[in-house]
Amino acid sequence: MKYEIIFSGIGGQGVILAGSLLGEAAVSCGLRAAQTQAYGVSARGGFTKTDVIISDDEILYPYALTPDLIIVLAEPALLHYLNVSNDNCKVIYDSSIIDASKYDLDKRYFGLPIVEIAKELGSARSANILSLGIAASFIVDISLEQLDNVLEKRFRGKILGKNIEILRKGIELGKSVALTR
Amino acid sequence: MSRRSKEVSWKAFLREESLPHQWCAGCGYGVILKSMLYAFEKSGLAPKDVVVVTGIGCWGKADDYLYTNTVHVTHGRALPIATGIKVANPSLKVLALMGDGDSATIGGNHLIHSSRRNIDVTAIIANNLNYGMTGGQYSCTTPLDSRTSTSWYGDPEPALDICRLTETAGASFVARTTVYHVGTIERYILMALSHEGFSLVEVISPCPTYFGRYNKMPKAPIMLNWLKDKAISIERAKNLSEEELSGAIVTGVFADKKGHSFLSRYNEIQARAKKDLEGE
Amino acid sequence: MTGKIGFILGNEAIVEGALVSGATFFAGYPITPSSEIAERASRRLPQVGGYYLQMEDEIASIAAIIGASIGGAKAFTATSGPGFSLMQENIGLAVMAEVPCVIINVQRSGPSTGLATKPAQADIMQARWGRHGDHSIIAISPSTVQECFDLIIFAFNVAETYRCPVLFMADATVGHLREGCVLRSKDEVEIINRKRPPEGLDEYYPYKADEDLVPPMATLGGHYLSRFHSSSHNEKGLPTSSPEEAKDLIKRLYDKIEKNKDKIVKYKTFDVDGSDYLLIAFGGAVRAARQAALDAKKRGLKVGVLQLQTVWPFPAEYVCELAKDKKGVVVPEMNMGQIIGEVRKAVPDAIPVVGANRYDGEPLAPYEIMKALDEVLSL
Amino acid sequence: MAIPEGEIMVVEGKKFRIEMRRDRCKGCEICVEFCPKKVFEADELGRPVPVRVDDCIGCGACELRCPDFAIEVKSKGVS
Repeated sequence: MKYEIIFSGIGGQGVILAGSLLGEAAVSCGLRAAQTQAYGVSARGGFTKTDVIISDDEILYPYALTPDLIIVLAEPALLHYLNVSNDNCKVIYDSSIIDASKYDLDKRYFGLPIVEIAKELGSARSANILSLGIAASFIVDISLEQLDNVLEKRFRGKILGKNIEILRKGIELGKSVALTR
Repeated sequence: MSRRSKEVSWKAFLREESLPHQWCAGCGYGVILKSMLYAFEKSGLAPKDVVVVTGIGCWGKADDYLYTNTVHVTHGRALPIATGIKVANPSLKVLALMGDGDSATIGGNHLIHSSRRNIDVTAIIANNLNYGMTGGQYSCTTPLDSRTSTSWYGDPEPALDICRLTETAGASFVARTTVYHVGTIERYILMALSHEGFSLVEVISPCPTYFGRYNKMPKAPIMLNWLKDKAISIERAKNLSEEELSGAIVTGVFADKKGHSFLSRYNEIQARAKKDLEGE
Repeated sequence: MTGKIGFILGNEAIVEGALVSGATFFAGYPITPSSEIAERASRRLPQVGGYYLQMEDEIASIAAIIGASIGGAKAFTATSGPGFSLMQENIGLAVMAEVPCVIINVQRSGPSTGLATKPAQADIMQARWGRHGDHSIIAISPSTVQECFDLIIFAFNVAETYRCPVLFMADATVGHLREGCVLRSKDEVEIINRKRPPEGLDEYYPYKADEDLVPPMATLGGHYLSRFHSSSHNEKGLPTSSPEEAKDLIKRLYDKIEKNKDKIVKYKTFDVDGSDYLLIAFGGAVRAARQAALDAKKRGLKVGVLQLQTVWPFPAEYVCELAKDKKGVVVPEMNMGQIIGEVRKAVPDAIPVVGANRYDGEPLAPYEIMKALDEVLSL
Repeated sequence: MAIPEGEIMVVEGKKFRIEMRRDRCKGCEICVEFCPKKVFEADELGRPVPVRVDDCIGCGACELRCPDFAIEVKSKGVS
């Protein structure tokens, strides 16, 4: 098995963190993972993306060539992924902050109000963790236990509790849109 | 005169077989070297405890005449090399010997930051007011309007005051004297050697071959008398106006502050880091 | 940390490997894409009684690690393109004064400030020839996070063995790559420390080499007085302008690396036996090369990969041996073609050698290597 | 007064003995200028000759100021 997942957005949204947490959870489950990132000069605001490759075999090329899933958290990022070559790719964009009506998107694209849901759950800044959950629902071999573990290593106290809740909501959301291959 | 009867004589630090040295007739560097050796003797240091780092320039040849550990390096970089040696092995007494070009011109940035860092190194700057080794070009300490081989019509650039610069930047011991005031060289170097933190002694030295010759002082005695006339003690200078001090060489101890050397501060950092590691 | 698997950046693995090597001193100046090395070093070194010094520039950084190594520490610095350029003069000092140290260059696109956050492999010739004067140099290049960890230990080992600077030529694709990495402990790896002179010598000559052409390095403050010199010097460490002594020194500095090449050169091969074509790559480009070889296999082509873990000294004899029965060679590099020149010099003239190059700041992709392979097929 | 090259020239005065290394002396005339008793005079090459050694008061100024490690002043009776 091999998955190629991209988290994208603008700097400051924590997309790179989401990617590294996913990779770390995969490695904890005995899988291989490679996570790369591309970012501009500004730490805040510019286009940012991370590629996460997860496989049960050695990962050679560490960048996504035929992504299976792209999560898009900001409009500048969507512009990068308007012409995805892989027919089976799913592109999930945040419909609460991106007005997709001006783009001619095919059925591979669908919107989920990611930031809005995160906000409802008490933390708009945890949109990345919600995204992590969505992506995790996609990969059957990553256990919830290991995902919780990586969150516990990264967060403390109230924020940890909130993020664990948001992670679960993300997984549920992901399942609801039937992402599993 | 026979000197003090200490355990290690100043001669133990001198590579006598390398004499006569390569400095020109009347160059003050032999005097500074000898004063440094006297200070070594008085300090009670043994040759193996001392590391002398030299850069490039006439004063950068000083390591050829020393029986200490010596490290001869690239132009301008004696201070960061000395910094590395001292941090890696704090039990050593580390000196950086630099000329005015080495220390303040090409190496000026390191001089500022070694002062700010207050690294536990002793800098002995022999300032002959020009680049002697390459034929008498102007350096950043050449007095304004002086004639040199690259300022035939006068140096258009004002001179940098090394002591005021380093004192402002945070060096905790700063002193200046001249080769004319020979006894104070040894005294200041000795003070610098026992100082914790960055210590700097600047010695203005005659270069009759170039600077002197180009500026109507072709012989060492003339240059020494010129240094004598130009020198004003820091105590006296306090009561003089900027105008009265123009062109003067202010001598004396500019800074002598205790505490907060780089190494003592870093010990604190290591203690905090170890606590952090235990807490993990 | 024994055998712990970390999911870490290549840059972080470099620091962990350096610590296992026994490094206790880092001096550097922050620069993208190497800064995570400085950041991690600043947190980890004081925990183990070591030192992190943030210097005023890269010139001071390389100077400080040379000083620290003279002072007895294992020392390293990390930088990227512009900083690497600034370090060249003092890398020459480390060569001449024979001071072991490790310089990491996480290569980015250039020239000048170029594309600060984007990868390249365009400093590999600068690594070989960046300094003035005749000399040999050792350069090592990792292609995975695990190799960042393992090869930095190797880098320290060869630096200590041969009393020389070692250039660790990573690139942004590897430095900013997160992967699983086994963080081996000190007991699980071979650690080499510099050779010390025996006690009881009448006089210690700091530059008198043993049979392996490497002079033992005395501990400052120990039994012997020592001298280090940037200018042409004799065995005593005193400056000399004698043509014989100058020639002997330059020759020895060169030979101690070139004549020990078989111990310094490290490489990996993938499916080279019985292959018709050969890809020769180093660093980040290896990943694309291996993927391309796999893709080519699906097309029925037999393609092997040679990964140069040690790029300098260049294993010309081995490259020739490996390539001589192939139908063609492709050299993928994230530059306009640098190592390809060495490959061309090494392989027989009849064998076509084609480059697969990318120099726009984007990582080289497998399909670009495939295109170059197609070009070889068409010849 | 002819002083040989390459060896230590010892000039005895009443109270002090001046030892000079002509192989090291470069003839800068600092000792000539700064001796308070004007013990030295420069020869035609500018090199010092202690012509008035009996006037020496043993202040050590010449030794201290000599850049060439070429002069030592010793008290007589002290070896």
